Amino acid sequence: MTYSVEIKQLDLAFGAVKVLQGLDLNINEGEFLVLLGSSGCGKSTLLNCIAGLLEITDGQIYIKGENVTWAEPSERGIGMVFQSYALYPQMTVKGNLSFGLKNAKVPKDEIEKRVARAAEILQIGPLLDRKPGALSGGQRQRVAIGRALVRDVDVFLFDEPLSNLDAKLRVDLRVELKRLHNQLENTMIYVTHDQIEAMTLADRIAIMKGGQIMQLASPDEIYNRPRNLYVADFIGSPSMNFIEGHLEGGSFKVDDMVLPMDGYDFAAPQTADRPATIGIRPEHVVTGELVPNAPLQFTVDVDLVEPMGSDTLVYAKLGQHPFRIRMDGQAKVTVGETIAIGVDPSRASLFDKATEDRL
Amino acid sequence: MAVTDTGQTGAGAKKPSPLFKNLTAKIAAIPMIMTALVVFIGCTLWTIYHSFTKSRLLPAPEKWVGLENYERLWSENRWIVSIENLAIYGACSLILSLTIGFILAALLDRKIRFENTIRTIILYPFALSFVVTGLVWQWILNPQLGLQNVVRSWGWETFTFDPINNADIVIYGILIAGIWQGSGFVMVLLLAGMRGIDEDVWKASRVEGIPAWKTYIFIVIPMMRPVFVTALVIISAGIIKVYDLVVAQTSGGPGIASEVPAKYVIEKMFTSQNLGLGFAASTMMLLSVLVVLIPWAYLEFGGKKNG
Amino acid sequence: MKLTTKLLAATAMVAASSASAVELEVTHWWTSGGEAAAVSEFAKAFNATEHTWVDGAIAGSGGTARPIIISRILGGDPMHATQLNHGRQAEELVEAGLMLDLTDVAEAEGWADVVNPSRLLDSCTLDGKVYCVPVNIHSPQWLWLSHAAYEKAGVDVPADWFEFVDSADALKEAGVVPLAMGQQSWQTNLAFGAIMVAVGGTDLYLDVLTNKNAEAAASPEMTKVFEAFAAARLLSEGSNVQDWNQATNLVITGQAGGQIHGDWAQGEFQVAEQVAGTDYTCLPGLGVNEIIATGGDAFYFPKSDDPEITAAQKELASLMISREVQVAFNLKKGSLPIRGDVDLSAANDCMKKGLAILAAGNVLPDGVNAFSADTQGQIDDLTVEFWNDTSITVEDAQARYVDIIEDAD
Amino acid sequence: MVDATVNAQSGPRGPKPKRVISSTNIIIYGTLFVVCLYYLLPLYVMIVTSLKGMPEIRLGNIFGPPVEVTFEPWVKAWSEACTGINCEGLSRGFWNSVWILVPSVIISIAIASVNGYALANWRFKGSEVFFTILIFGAFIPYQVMIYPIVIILRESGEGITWFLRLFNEDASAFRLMGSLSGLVIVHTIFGMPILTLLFRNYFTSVPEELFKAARVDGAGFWGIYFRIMLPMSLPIFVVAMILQVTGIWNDFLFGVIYTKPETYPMTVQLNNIVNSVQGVKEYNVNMAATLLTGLVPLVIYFASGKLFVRGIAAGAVKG
Repeated sequence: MTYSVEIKQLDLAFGAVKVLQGLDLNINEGEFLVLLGSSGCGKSTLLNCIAGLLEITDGQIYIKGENVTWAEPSERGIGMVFQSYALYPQMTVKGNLSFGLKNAKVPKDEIEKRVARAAEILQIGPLLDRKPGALSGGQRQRVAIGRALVRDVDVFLFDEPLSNLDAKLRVDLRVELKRLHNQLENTMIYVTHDQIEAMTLADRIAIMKGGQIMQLASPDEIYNRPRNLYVADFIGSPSMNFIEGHLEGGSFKVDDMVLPMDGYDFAAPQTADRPATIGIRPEHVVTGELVPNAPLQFTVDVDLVEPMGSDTLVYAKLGQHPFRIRMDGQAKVTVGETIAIGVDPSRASLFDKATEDRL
Repeated sequence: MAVTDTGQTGAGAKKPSPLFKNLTAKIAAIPMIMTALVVFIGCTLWTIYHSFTKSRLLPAPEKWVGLENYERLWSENRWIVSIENLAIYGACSLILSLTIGFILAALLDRKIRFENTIRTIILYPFALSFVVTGLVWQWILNPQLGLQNVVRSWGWETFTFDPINNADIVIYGILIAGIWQGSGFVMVLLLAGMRGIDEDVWKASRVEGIPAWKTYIFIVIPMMRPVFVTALVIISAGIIKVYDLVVAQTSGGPGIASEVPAKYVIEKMFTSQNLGLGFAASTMMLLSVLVVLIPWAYLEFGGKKNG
Repeated sequence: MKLTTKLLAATAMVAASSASAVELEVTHWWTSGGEAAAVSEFAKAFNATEHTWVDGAIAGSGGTARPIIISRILGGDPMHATQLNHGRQAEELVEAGLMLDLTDVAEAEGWADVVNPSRLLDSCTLDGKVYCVPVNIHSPQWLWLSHAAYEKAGVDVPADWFEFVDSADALKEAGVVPLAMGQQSWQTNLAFGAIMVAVGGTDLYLDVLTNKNAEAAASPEMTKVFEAFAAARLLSEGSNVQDWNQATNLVITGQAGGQIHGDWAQGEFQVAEQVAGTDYTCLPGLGVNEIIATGGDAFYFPKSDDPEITAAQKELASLMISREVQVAFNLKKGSLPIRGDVDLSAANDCMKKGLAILAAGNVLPDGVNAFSADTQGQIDDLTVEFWNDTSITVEDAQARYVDIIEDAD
Repeated sequence: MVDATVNAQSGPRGPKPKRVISSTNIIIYGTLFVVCLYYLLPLYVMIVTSLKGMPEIRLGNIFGPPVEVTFEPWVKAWSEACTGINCEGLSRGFWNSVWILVPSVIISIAIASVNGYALANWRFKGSEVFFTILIFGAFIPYQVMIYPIVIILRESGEGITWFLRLFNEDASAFRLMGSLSGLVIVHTIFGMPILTLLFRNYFTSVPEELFKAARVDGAGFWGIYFRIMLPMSLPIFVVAMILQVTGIWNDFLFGVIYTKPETYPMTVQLNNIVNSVQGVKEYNVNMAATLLTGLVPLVIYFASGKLFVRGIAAGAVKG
């Protein structure tokens, strides 16, 4: 199988500080891969390494099967879109789009053709003669995407391209990006700290922490079967409820409760007894009339209620353990009340307390 | 993994030699590197070395005499006078220009009208050369036709102010000119620092009913410490270099009453044809700069690493 | 005589045939009215050849000009000819091989026979080779007196330094500054030298300057010199001028009674169209002893690798020492010619006084030639500080003077 | 520091005086008025003195306006005043200053901007060390370096001559010492620390992503410099120009040491004209000459306004 981008044993260190360590990553042809993580996890750094904007300490990078480890950014067949758009302020939109092509000595009529095509795809035709200063944020980002587009490359790199936009525009452009990907079928590597963007756009998500990839999987897999405690905690809002206890004979024991984990898909068939942590997503808790159908049932004391319109977030106590529940927006809950809840163990996650890996 | 095999032949497979990394940038930086190494380090070391030799009209690196030039330097009255003048001029001009600069900045910061005009007026002397400044003040302070004469003609017959010919006060005449030229600049620096302070500080002090002058002294000035330090370093570096002003205004006179080290160096090197002594004197100047510079650099750069 | 003329013509012809017209840049610090008039005599004479004189006047005193001249010579951008005080100051330049050897011209023209006093040529000679052309004789020890000022004060014009000191009170009462003095340090040093000869006598002067005898510098005779110098500094209050010619101007206009200054002050009187004896009086040796020190200006010719320029330089050298140019130059400059064989009937009274002394051989070396620039600078500093700061006592000043002489070279 | 001065334009922060006429206001405006008088006085004195005849000056009041306005002193200062037997006035110095100024400004800014750009965007091993040395160099008293530079200029001059004669045996000697090109080099060297700092800080403030985008677009060291950075940096080039023009115009020390009388810059010639006197000091001519010398920086100052403020604040370390 030919990978679009292949990264082998990538090391990057600034002096004594190791930013990326022994990182391997294979990206498929036409794949939309999102690098997700909190700030400082190395996701942008990795992207810059792929682009050739940072010189790596060790390892190899292949793009389209060609070793580009030490090649100039412009020779790698990539296009890049930046968070701050990075449009050349003194050039017109057209100038911005054609700058790279001129550097590559592309013939004039070819430049015209490609610019026209990009302008059509991104609907920025009327803006071609304006300077970036006269554009709105959304228009600027479109131009920035266009700049990558005209290069006619195989791999697009996006470095948090939507972070500087306001919330509404962000959603619009997100949708457009997805459409663009469907249309172009290029490989896209997309860096973000926003999990909604990651979930909605990605074919696969790579969750990064401390310069390493924690989990590389489809959004669904990441959401439902997080490989470790970090990923489980990172994905999902409000985040997962965690309760520490023991796994004993296929049941999770906490305090004086015993929760039989019937239907839970263990990673290894025979899982030995050990201290463990159970994770339950607040939105996977059922209430009201659905409770009787749930395999496991509890009662919790309501501490605080946050109505959010579509949902209501309930902060409750399960025994001494804080427990968040996401209920329907219509649900009527009052502070101090005790309510019944139900949980399906097959939708929960179990982690080894020591290694924090999924059990 | 056939990919890997073909990949090895790619243009980017070979790591470039570190010497040729950023080669263009290195070539472009050659003037800077040469200036740093040859002029700033090389020339300085050359001068320091030759200050230990008996160089007269021509550099004589082979005639090593140890500290002889330094002994002679510190036994020379003219050098002592130069140092004293520099100390008086330096201390006064530091204190005065910082005080005047701060007061002016504070006044300008009080949302007054014509702020731009006033700032333009206060700052224009800074655009002028020291030679121009020195000559103008030489003329204004001229005892026969200048200020003294005018005040006397107003009826104050005994008024005496002659900082051109009176050896005791001549350095203050230069000080007046120096302050006139430089205080506007200090004001601009401090004003910039003042504007950098969060406006909420003022709101808070007003809510608490603290009078403006107290706010300035106990809150604003401590907050402006970095700006003051910068101003201090800049003024000090300028003071040590003071030369043209003295040459134009008094030529070091009357007698040797307004001599300064920078002038001493030039004259020993070129007029008295005693290069060794001139080098020794300039090395002392360098030393005095370092005395100011090193603590500052330590605070400025050493502090950042720790913080 | 005839021989010299022939030789001169011969050299000129050699020069003319070998060299096409070149421009020679000549630097000097003669910028006052009289000086400028004198230097233009050189320029005129040189321009009369096929060459051109490019004037590089440097304003200010030698103190300003010398560094510029020397740094240019050392910096590889020498002028073609330059004024320098001969003697110690140029020694190192000559030793470093930067100056043109003029021995062939000097021998061809027999400079050794015509230059009087011969010491002047000796100062130009190093290891038997001649490196400079002396152009005039400076005699610093003159007292210039304003008749107008004495008229105002209602006293007779004094005949010597001591009478001058006695007359000072009368001058002060009449609102006249008794002694004009420029602020530059070399001027106070000059006055100091003059008073030293007048008060201390020639033996003391020679002992200190020639032998660098520190004991003589510490002697009671020297104390007297310092006392006289201390008395003189009180007479100059109110003469707040920088340049010597401004001080001379105070004498010319009668604002000051007198000035101790070199014979070149003569040029200023001349420019102001004053007549010696009626408008002003000059007293060589301050009127005390009929003796003058003979320092002087000389021209050096920095080496050039262009043979045409070298030829033109030698031509200029021989021109400067030639009889006609010597007369024209020195009449304007107010200084004495360096050759004894010229006719100076056009000279005024003051110059004639000087010529007479010179002819009698009553000459002394000048500090400028006797001391290194470094020592000279130290004495400059000491005298100017002493002159301007009355809190310095005679004892202190003398002690410092002894230190300087001890280390002198 | 540049950033700090930008703040200077962001508006006053102090408490606002309440009423238009209050005792506080009277004190503030009164003080400022007196201060302005003090700062304006010398300019005023220069102007009125330069317009008076000598008899009027001897009589009278240095502060009094001219009874009879004459432009004679200006003419004399410009084209007749003497130093030595050259009586060409200041005009020669003016043109010398121009000939020193133009190449010095262009070369020093060109070199320093490339330095600053390399330091900000193309760091290499040791670049920060050289930069630190450069900044420290700004504080070294010139006196320490003056003499060795004489030697460097002489030797390089001889080196160039030797080189030229490899090709042409008759090539005339090339001189750096005492020539305009020598002084241009000196100004370039001593302008370098502050200008490099100025440009480095500016280029560092340019978003790094812009630089990255250009690299992805295939632009190299010079491509990015000329096509991206230069067009964006006009203001900082203007600031640097103001800084250099005033600085070089006002220079005295280098002018005295590294030139010869024919190539003296205006400041040196001014000092010579004023301090070398034939007979009586002509104060009116002196003041006209002084004003003429100060005119170029003054015009630049008044014309450039806030950019000048930025420039000097940035150039402060130059001292």
